[in-house]
Amino acid sequence: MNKVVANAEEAIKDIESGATLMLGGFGLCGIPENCITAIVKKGINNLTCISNNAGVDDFGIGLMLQTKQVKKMISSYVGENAEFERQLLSGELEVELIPQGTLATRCMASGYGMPAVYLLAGVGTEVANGKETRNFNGKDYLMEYAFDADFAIVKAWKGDTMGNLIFKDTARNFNPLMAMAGKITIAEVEELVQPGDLDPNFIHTPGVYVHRIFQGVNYEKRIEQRTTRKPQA
Amino acid sequence: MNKVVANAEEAIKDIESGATLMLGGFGLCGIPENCITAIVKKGINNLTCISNNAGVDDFGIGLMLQTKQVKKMISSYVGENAEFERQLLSGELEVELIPQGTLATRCMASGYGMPAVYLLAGVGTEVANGKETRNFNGKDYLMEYAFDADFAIVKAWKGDTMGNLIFKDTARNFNPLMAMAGKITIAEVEELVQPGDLDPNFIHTPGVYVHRIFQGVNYEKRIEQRTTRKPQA
Amino acid sequence: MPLNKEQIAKRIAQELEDGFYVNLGIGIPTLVANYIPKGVNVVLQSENGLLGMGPFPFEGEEDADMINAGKQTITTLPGSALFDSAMSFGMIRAGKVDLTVLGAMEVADNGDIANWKIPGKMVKGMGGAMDLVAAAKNIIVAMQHTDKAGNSKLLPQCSLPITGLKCVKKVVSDLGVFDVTPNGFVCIEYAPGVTIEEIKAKTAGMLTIADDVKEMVF
Amino acid sequence: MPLNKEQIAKRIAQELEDGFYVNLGIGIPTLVANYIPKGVNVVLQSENGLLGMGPFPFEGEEDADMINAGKQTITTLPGSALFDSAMSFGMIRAGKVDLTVLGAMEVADNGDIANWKIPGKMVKGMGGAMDLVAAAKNIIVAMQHTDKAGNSKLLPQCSLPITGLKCVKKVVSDLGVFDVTPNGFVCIEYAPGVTIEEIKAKTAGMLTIADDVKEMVF
Repeated sequence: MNKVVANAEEAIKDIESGATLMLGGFGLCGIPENCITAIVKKGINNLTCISNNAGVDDFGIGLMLQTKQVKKMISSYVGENAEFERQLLSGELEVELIPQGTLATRCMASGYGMPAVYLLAGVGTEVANGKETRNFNGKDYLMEYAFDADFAIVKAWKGDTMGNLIFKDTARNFNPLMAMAGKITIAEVEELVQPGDLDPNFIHTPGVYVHRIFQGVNYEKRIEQRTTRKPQA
Repeated sequence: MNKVVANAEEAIKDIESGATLMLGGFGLCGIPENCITAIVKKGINNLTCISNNAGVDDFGIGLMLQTKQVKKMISSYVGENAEFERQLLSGELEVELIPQGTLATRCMASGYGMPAVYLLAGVGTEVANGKETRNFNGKDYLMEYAFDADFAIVKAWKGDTMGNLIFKDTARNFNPLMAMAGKITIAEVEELVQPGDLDPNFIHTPGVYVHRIFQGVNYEKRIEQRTTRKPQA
Repeated sequence: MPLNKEQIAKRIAQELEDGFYVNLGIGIPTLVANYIPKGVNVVLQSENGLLGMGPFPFEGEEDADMINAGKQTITTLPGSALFDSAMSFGMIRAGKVDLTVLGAMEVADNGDIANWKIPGKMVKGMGGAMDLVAAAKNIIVAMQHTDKAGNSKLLPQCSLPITGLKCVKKVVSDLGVFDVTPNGFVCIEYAPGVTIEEIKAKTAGMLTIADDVKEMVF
Repeated sequence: MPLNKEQIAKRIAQELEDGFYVNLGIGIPTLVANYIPKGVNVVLQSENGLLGMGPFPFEGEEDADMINAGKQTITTLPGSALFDSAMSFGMIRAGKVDLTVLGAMEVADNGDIANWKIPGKMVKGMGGAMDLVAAAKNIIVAMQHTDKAGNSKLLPQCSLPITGLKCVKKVVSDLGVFDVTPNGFVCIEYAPGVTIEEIKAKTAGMLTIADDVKEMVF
């Protein structure tokens, strides 16, 4: 039941070109920095990446865009990334945009074995094109399919060797949802602990959903919008 | 934002005969003991109760059955209750049986604003009667509707005055799911604390789902099957 | 004189009721938090996964793990709760969040909203906007009444790609406050110094002036 | 001689593989936990909301808040995780639990199972049985081969109300081990002292004897 691998390189060693990857995080918050670095180093390409955002030019998934490893991005918001824009406009990169809550819920549906759910977002918009619409109690909903990926790559705050994960603050975001939706789920953690070190009452992702785990190193945890206030006099 | 009421009597004071109630708990584990006592005392009847089980003869929902307050039970398992059996066989009590995971998921669907989900349980059985069956990826699923109630009554371990809840051990069970599914959600807690006393990272039920909260008293927490082992020599 | 952004935010803040759970979008809506009336306690939701959003951190106390949906560093407050993005949109869809305030490029007189895409320009994505407009039970739009060329943004129908249908309940623009009703926009307040004639001239959508229309009071 | 309950459990325990997540039903399946082979680490799931179910507590250490799906007091182990009932069945439906062991009143030779209701008797409900049989990816049934009157419980089709369709992968009865295949039951092992003739006589469903059928070894 020990799911520990040595590092990011080992965790991703069987990801091949053409794979579909889910990557946790919201903006640059809670992203699997070590695995992204390892994927860049490994040089695989033609990847389909499902992630709420696409990083910035020189951090996060932006690094995989610089090396042209990404064939298609499936995201809800892809701003703040010049190289992304260049590749999109030149036709090098495909993009599928999905409402943020729909993206989140489709991951959860996968982890809960629900093949489809009905959601409100996008009714009457171009997002609804080709989707089944159904009325419940006087409201129209879109049928949305569960979403999985060959590999889900998430970043947690702490995890134990059995794969149980906890997340910190808003770095939780999509991470526990994607952790449930990977055929293979890889978790990198800031602190790898022993079974029994995490309170079983407060596990966010039960280990059953996690296949590989390792302690990450050198987290940069870059801040995208540093907003502060002055101390009051 | 203070959601605190004095006690169970005050929490349930506007529940009237004929209401539909969800009651958290699995067996006798994690049941809202104080509210059940108050409902018995209040003497309302013709209640529809949604709860995984129906208690035992002299505890839990069994107490509401003794006083003939329940018109209909919606549950997954109703064994171990002689009065229940008598009322059922005499036609005094209606029963609707729902698979346990379906019951749980229909509550969650309500709390997540999903009007319907597709679930596997019951395909090909009498549970499927009258339900829409749909095939996804070669498997048949039943369409199941979200489930709500006039009042959801749950029992938590700790809660703060803003309604944030945490549960202990397997007393969690249906409680956080039903807490999301009440038009009015009432939480009784073993320990009522101040905002800031609970770690925001480890809230099971965010306060937005809870309308009334109070500190319960005199918890009996009866054990249904006391199984133990001898200390090793 | 038309309202500035702070005044729009201040006017919207008057819509907050004690005990409300509120989601504030990026831009002017964010400013609403600065004008919450005294005695009114609201809980701010950030759709990336937080209830109980606090102010920006003091300098030096920023935490990369604690951001809002605009990716700004923020703080929590006593009683905050954190959760994943599915639960976050779940509670919005389930009608647990009382009010959503967001910006718009266009609003139609039937409540349709367009705020995510301009054909011919780089499309950055809808983020949570489509979820919010489709699911929130009460939506107030904060916006400029006209574009830079002076064209009305309160329209008979949206010309830009739709974000959501028939969802906006109220618009607070730099010129006034408008309820969205079955009879189109109803002007219930005008900004100090703005005339009804100006509002009529700058509103392309169906517009009625309320019998009891009054000057906005801050 | 036919197996007793403990032996049935012991034989099923041989099906456990290192690293398996396993859900054990009430009755004989619960006993499987007592015979997990040395060197095989499994995590037991209890569908009321626990991964990593430990043994019964020591006397005096029972906690009403810590029970299994059979409502027995239990304990956790290092590495346990607790969750609500929706996630519990969610992980089963999503195929994350490797093996489910449960009892049955009848199994048909196409894998149909009946184990929740006897017409004319008080119906207690399906509990989690319908979810488990419909959703688990690998189901082994632990059962007596015949009822008290000697009638086969391995049938061409179930006579009792169905719990789930075509879901049972293997049956371990007091007489032997049977794979459920497109060609019906295939006997791959017989209990020590039980003859193939007896198995044939007591199996009403379609039955094949495997070429390499062998006596069960514990």
